[in-house]
Amino acid sequence: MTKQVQQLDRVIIRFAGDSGDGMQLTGDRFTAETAEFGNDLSTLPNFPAEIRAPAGTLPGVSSFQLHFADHDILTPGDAPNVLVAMNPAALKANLSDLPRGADIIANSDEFTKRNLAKVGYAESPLEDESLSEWRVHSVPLTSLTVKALEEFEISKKDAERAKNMFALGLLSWLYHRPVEATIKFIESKFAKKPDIAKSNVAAFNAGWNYGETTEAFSVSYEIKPAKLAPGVYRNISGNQALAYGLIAASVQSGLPLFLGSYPITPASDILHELSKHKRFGIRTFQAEDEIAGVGAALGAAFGGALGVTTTSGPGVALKAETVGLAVTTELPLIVVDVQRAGPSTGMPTKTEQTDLLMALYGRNGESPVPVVAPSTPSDCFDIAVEAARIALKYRTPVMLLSDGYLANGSEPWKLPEIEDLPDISVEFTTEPNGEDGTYLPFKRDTETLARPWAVPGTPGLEHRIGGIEKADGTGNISYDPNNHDLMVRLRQAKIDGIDVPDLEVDDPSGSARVLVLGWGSTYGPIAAAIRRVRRSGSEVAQAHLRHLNPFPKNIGEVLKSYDKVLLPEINLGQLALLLRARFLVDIISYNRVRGLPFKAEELAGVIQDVIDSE
Amino acid sequence: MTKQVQQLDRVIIRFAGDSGDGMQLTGDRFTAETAEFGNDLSTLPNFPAEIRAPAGTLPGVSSFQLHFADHDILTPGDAPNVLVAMNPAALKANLSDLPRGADIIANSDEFTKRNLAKVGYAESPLEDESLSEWRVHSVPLTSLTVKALEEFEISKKDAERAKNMFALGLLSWLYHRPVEATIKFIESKFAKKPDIAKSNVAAFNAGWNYGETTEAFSVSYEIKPAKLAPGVYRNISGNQALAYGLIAASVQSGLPLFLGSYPITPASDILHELSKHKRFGIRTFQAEDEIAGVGAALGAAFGGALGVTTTSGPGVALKAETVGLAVTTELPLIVVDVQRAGPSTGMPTKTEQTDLLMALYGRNGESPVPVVAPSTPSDCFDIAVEAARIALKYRTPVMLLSDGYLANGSEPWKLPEIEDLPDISVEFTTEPNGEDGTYLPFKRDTETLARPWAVPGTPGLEHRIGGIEKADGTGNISYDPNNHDLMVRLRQAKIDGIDVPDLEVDDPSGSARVLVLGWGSTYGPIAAAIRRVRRSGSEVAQAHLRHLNPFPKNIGEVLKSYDKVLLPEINLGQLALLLRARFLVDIISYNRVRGLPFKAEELAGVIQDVIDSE
Amino acid sequence: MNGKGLALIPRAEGKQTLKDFKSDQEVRWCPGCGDYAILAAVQSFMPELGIKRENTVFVSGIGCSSRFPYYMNTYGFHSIHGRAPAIATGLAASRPDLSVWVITGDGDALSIGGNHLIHALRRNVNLNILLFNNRIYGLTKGQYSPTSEVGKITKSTPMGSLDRPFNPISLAIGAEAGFVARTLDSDRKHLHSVLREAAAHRGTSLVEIYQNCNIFNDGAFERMKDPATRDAITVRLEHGQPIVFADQAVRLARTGGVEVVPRESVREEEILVHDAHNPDPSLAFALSRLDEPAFTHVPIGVFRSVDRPSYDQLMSEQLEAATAKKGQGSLSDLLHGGDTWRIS
Amino acid sequence: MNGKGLALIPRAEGKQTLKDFKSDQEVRWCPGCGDYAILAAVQSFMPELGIKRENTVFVSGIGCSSRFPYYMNTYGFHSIHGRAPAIATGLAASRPDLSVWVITGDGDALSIGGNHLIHALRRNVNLNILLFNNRIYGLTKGQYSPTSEVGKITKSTPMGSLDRPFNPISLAIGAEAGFVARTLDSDRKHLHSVLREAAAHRGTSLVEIYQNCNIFNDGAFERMKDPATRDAITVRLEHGQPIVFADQAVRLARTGGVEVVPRESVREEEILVHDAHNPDPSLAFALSRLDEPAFTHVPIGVFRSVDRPSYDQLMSEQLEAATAKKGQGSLSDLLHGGDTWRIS
Ligand SMILES: Cc1ncc(C[n+]2csc(CCOP(=O)(O)OP(=O)(O)O)c2C)c(N)n1
Ligand SMILES: Cc1ncc(C[n+]2csc(CCOP(=O)(O)OP(=O)(O)O)c2C)c(N)n1
Ligand code: SF4
Ligand code: SF4
Ligand SMILES: [Mg+2]
Ligand SMILES: [Mg+2]
Repeated sequence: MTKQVQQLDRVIIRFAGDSGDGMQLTGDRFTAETAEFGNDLSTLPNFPAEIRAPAGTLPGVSSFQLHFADHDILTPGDAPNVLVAMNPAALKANLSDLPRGADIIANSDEFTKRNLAKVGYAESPLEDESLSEWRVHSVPLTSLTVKALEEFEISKKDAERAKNMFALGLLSWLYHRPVEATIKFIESKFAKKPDIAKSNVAAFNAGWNYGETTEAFSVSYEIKPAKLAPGVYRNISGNQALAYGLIAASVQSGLPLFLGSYPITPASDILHELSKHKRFGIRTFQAEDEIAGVGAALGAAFGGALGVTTTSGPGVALKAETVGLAVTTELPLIVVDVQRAGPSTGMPTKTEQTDLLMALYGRNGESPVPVVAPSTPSDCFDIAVEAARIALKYRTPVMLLSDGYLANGSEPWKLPEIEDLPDISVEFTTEPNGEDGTYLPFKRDTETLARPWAVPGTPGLEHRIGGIEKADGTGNISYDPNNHDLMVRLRQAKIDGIDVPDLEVDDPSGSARVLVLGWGSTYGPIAAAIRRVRRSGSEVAQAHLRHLNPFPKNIGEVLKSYDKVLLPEINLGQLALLLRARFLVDIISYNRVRGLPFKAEELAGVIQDVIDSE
Repeated sequence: MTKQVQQLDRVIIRFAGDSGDGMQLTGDRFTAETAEFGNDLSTLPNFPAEIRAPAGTLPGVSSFQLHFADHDILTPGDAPNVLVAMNPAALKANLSDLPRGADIIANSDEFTKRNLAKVGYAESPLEDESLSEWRVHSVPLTSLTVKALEEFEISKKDAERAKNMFALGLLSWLYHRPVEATIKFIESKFAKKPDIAKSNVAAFNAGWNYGETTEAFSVSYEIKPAKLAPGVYRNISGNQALAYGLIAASVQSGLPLFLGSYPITPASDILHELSKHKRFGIRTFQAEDEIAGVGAALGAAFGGALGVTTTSGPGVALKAETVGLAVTTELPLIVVDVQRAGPSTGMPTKTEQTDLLMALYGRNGESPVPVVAPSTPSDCFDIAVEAARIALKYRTPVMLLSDGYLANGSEPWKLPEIEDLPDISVEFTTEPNGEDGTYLPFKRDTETLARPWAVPGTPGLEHRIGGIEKADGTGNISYDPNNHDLMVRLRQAKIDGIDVPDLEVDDPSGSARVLVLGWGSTYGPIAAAIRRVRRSGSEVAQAHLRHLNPFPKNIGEVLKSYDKVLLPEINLGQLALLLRARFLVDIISYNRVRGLPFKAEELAGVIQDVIDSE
Repeated sequence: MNGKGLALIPRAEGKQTLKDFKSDQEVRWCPGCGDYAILAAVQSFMPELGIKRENTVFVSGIGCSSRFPYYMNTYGFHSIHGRAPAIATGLAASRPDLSVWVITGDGDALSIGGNHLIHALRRNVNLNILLFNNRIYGLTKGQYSPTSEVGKITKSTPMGSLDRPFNPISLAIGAEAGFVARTLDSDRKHLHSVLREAAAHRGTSLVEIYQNCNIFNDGAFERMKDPATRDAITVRLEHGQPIVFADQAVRLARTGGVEVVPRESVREEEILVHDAHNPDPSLAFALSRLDEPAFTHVPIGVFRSVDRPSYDQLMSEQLEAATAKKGQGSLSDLLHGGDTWRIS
Repeated sequence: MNGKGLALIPRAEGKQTLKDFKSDQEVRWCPGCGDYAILAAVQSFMPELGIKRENTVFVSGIGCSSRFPYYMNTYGFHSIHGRAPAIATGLAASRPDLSVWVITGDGDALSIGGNHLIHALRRNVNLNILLFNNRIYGLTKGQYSPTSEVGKITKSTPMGSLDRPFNPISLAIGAEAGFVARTLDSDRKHLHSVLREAAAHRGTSLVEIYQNCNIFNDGAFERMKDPATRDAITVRLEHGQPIVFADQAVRLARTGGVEVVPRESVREEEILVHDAHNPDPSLAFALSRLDEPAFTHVPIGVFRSVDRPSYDQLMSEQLEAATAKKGQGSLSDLLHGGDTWRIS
């Protein structure tokens, strides 16, 4: 039977199943195949808060969404074209996101009375009329897998567990994905258990063959590779890119990296990743708590290391006092906050942009710090290098605000040329800078206002620093009122004077009247929304902030050159507050705090409304 | 010899000496005499950071300034009319604050070579011409005291230590203070050491007689009692008033007070004071750290107590995570921040207003809290009751921002009538509020949006709360995106909707074009400056914010009804940022971060400049 | 039963059953997690105390184990990471009529919360702390914890962990704990017996519960569960009883600690008789070192149970004494208490 | 001298003197404060180590004692309350060529900083922690501390404190410390001897120094200084020596701990010979309980000094092993290391 092949320009697939069903792995593999094939892509994993919630329940559903296309894309997509539902819970939990007419591939074996009851289905939706508006493909994935593996000497349980590979095979067929790498991957993953390896490969192939031979699927789809800029690409998640960026910063600065960290979702993976790279001289220290994590990083910085601490919101709160110490001792330090939904414990596995004001103001006293934020998963690499540049050049802690969406989402990343990476090397002070051969630890560079950095082990420059106010120059304890006022202003001026690139505005015609401004992980959804709006004939400008403190110098001008500025944020208007205060501009905020990224369609509507209301 | 008596309307005295010289006690006693006499007064103690810095050095100088008058006054005064200098260090450290022509009473016995050398005087300033612009009274205070006490069976050291009482006696004579209470005070203070008691009384009397009999002082001064509002008065410091306010809140709410605290300057005295009042059922708990302090207070609040924690800036930073938990569990809690100079350890004994933005934003996630701030030492009483009212009525943590200046400064306080204190009593929920007799811990009051408060021990209302996002109503854990957005907005709306009295504007003519706005402890200096400006013929309006979040409802209107709004703050413009963002008004900031209160004269100049530049 | 620990807590009127202590929330640990067994054990144990359910509060931090309060039909507070002992301290110190239970994990109690734990122990507020020790961070998906063995390979320590673990029993005894015990998730009877003594103890009691995390640290306590090894390594401590197990006995060692010797090789009088009430904690400490190297000999049971006044009790007494001496506080008297003057 | 603790630290070239270690800052403790004696002792001790002054760092928290680093002419970091062990850990773990000293007080180390302290001890980074124990909060003007005796009347406890103090030695041993010692501000010779051993020990060493605060807790250690009582209560521990003092001796007690008995009443072999190197900490723990009730018998000297690899050392070894196995990291290889594809 020759099957029909249809050309598509983009597809959004969501794999959904029980936490134990291996959906993240399945998604990862499909992503790898897709990356290899050359589509542009963007992913959105979504795991339950529990490690393994009870099987078959709604809270136990784990999903992975992948958007891929023959052109460059910006988000993991608003609404899936295809839902793979491994059980009734997966169907129920995801159905509301599924536009009418989308495909549903359901594992009919799992639609048992018991499983249906667990999620409150009286009858199987595969059998009544309730799914009539979707294209349902009922496939007995489990039994087909078990049957395909009859010949192997493995337990029934192991055979059943391979059903995700069957599904992956089927989907790989459906979308013409290259399969060799997946087969290799399975073989190496289970290298120590050859039976399991073989049976998983067999299940994968069986899935592929099932698509090819049965009549259940009459059409398969081709999505051409995307015409991306030439270069070498790899797929990368935000957390991994951030870890790589920190390693790059260590290499480019010539300073050993010291990470002091305490595990916390969704930041832990940066610790995990960095702990693998000891060959780079990287020391990772799992501390007893967040305070010790940042304290150790600061201690290492005092000793001349590139000190880094990684955490999420509640951890940032705990680190505040120590960050204040870094501010006043003017030591370089990178504080990474992978934001998650708050307040308090909040929803640890969900994303949010609600820590901006805490990053800026969450310390006692006038305690200014620079703040940067990446806009896409791969930008996490660049922003880490930028954070290090600022920290080292200006001797200051820097707050880096990533978030759960960037951290776990992935996209193809065009690898930078090493020689294009900035040189951020540091010269330690080794000679006295005061009169009579004295060392003045707070005698500043006249241009950057940075203080010198003499590390222990340097003869003749022995000195003491601390959290009490210091006399300008000497750094001795000082309670002099005028000195304090001076130091408060110098610390502020140093941060205000950081060299930050100008804000770039994307305004193709130059005649848009509405500017959409964003920061952090909203870049993708905003840009996708802008495309839609432009496609529908309206003019609109876009600008995205990566430097939240200080702002780019031209930002005031930019804001004032548009009639309206729309600022979507996944918070209640934190950046808006800062811009309003600074520039007295009546920013229009759009805020949704749902723990999820914006949808492009939603934003397109909002943008259009703002344009139309002119 | 009959001496001349001169009438004055106000005097500013500064007692200054070594930390060991008992200047705080001397100042306190003079204040008590002055209060008893019926002058209005205001005080400013100023201690060194060290417990006892080496004797005779500049860092070891301790001082106490007192301003008293025959009319109501607002500040401890800018510049002393009289400096009592117990040693060369005290003279040197304070001379620059002393206007030409002021009196200096110096203890000439201490102007020895050695002591002079310690502070870098080549020659005794009492003997060269360097003090010619002041009226210097060289008095051998130490030897006069020792001589006066010859008959007593005490050591020479003890005799010498009584010199502060001699000085107090002299000053009491000079300003016609009533002395009986001081004599009683000495007797009771040294009740267990009758010899010391008697000799101190003798020293005090000797000082008085010295003034009366010697020719060194030819004039004494009378300052009539002030015509204050009728009532019973006492002198009170901010920390004491705050402690009393918390006790009053406990009495008026009917809830036992539980204080969880960790010592820190300048907040510790609140802990000390409250720990004395166990008869009120007050439990004071000195915790292992700030986090445990606020945690215990929150635990007690869960149990139905009025939970309070007291600290200063670095402690607030540490408490952030727990305050976030209080925000999301919506439990009442009072967090007192007696602000001090930051960042980091900063200058612990100095004052500042730099924690406002931390109070508002120093937590992860959208985590709104109400913020109140007292304007004078005695207002600390009222603001504590107000903080409790808000906390209990709205079930929310409240940040109360006092500062070092209010905490240690004192003023006469007209005691409130108990029956005029607000009734802030609370009704715990004791009956189910849901269907089928269930209890919904997050079913809100429709007016205040407060949730019900059912405490352990209440049968049938067993329920669980926590830091993870809660479903509206039931309070069960919820990861539902729309619920999260709703809860974020409900928590915000609850705080935004707190009933706050309108901002009162003092604009006698109604035609001022400039408004001077302030918050917190700047009230006195601003009001004093306003008086000066008005006296010199200009019109200017004044308004002072006690509620920083939410703002009074009429504030936008008020701001917009003046051409210019001047906002002096002891920070780099924190309230200004909030107002600019909220009302897009171009507030004029005046900021000095010197660890000291503003001077009225300084502010008067600034205000005049703003008026003149119109 | 009703030891001093429950003396101030109102008694339930009717008889309570396990069902009374089950909340309506679906339990959401991984299938097979040791937490299930502990939950079931606690739920079945609570009725025995005979106190009012509404006067019972479970306070926890963050971690898999810290989900526990949601499943108990009592008052509950699922707080923040490491802070449960502090929060429970405020609650118990201000409400001596409550039975307050702290549920915590090895990370929660010993890593971020270590300070609150040791201070709670020395302070001796009336709390029962149940420390679920699975020797791993469960909720954050498997990093090593302060009780993980040296060389532990986890996501954060791919080449093995470097730091020596705490022995929670030794740490607690070093922190002046009055009551310290250890038990096992899978041994309900033993768990009950330890909970019983903990509840009866007035002051802070620490119960370490070995708990299997079958996802990230499966089999950590297998040697204590496997019938093949179990009896040879499990040392059951019972007050007043000689410490013997399998064919072994425990006696004082010359070098100050205790040692395990073949039972037959010692005289009866040489065998150590367990004295949990010994005011000197030295022997309890020595016993806590028996499982060095880990899992050669693991004592379970009550190591130490020594009476001393609880903090909440002393605090209440001070309030009473102050009131007895000068009467209840009067706000008016307080305000008028200093030097006052009248202006008319 | 140069024990393992200093093995990686560069040696000074010339001879150093006390003066080299004095900074130009005016010392600002209260006249008579015990901190002066300790400062003088440390300044006079440092030259003996023979290491480069610039490779010496003093890190402190906040408290009177924590002002210490300002007065040492070495590198110094006066950090924030309680966090010095954490900060020093990062420094020492990343710079094995430094001699890192932590200066802390009883409040700093045992109250707010308790968790960092116990973790530093079990972790065993190469640090020397000097805990100035004056049994009071000095800098904040005299509240009780976690080492104040029960019933202490202070500003925050006008009716007396309620909570049992920590015994820092017991706590440290319970926290798996490898080196634990105690000494006294006024006994310079003894102080030197203990510092010497602490510096020579590679890993975390904790030295408790009894320090008189003559302003807020004067005479706290008077019984150990007053010639009338001193010798009868001070138990000097010396490795390999029988533990005897005045006319008393220490022996193992039947109940597991140790006891003081008249020397004449015991046989020579019964007298305990101090073994600081005993891998089992039980006896060191028992010795730490000798001063119960407080100041009946106070052991000073090194309670425990046991070698085990230091954390920084193990960390360096992992870095070396990783590099030895696969070569130094290459950034380009790293970035190209995953599944990559080329678009041209
Ligand atoms: C302030 C803060 N830091 C870190 C975390 C992340 N976190 C949650 S639970 C946990 C450790 C859990 O381990 P354990 O206490 O042993 O509990 P288990 O899950 O093993 O029962 C961590 C690190 C957090 N929630 N809050
Ligand atoms: C975060 C924080 N909390 C509280 C304080 C106030 N504080 C400074 S030192 C100190 C205790 C000092 O006691 P100790 O450590 O025993 O040192 P000592 O002054 O007795 O030498 C306290 C509570 C602070 N500086 N920072
Ligand atoms: S991760 Fe481990 S501890 Fe957590 S629920 Fe699963 S099995 Fe239990
Ligand atoms: S207060 Fe006590 S510890 Fe502090 S410097 Fe003075 S005497 Fe020393
Ligand atoms: Mg655990
Ligand atoms: Mg102390």
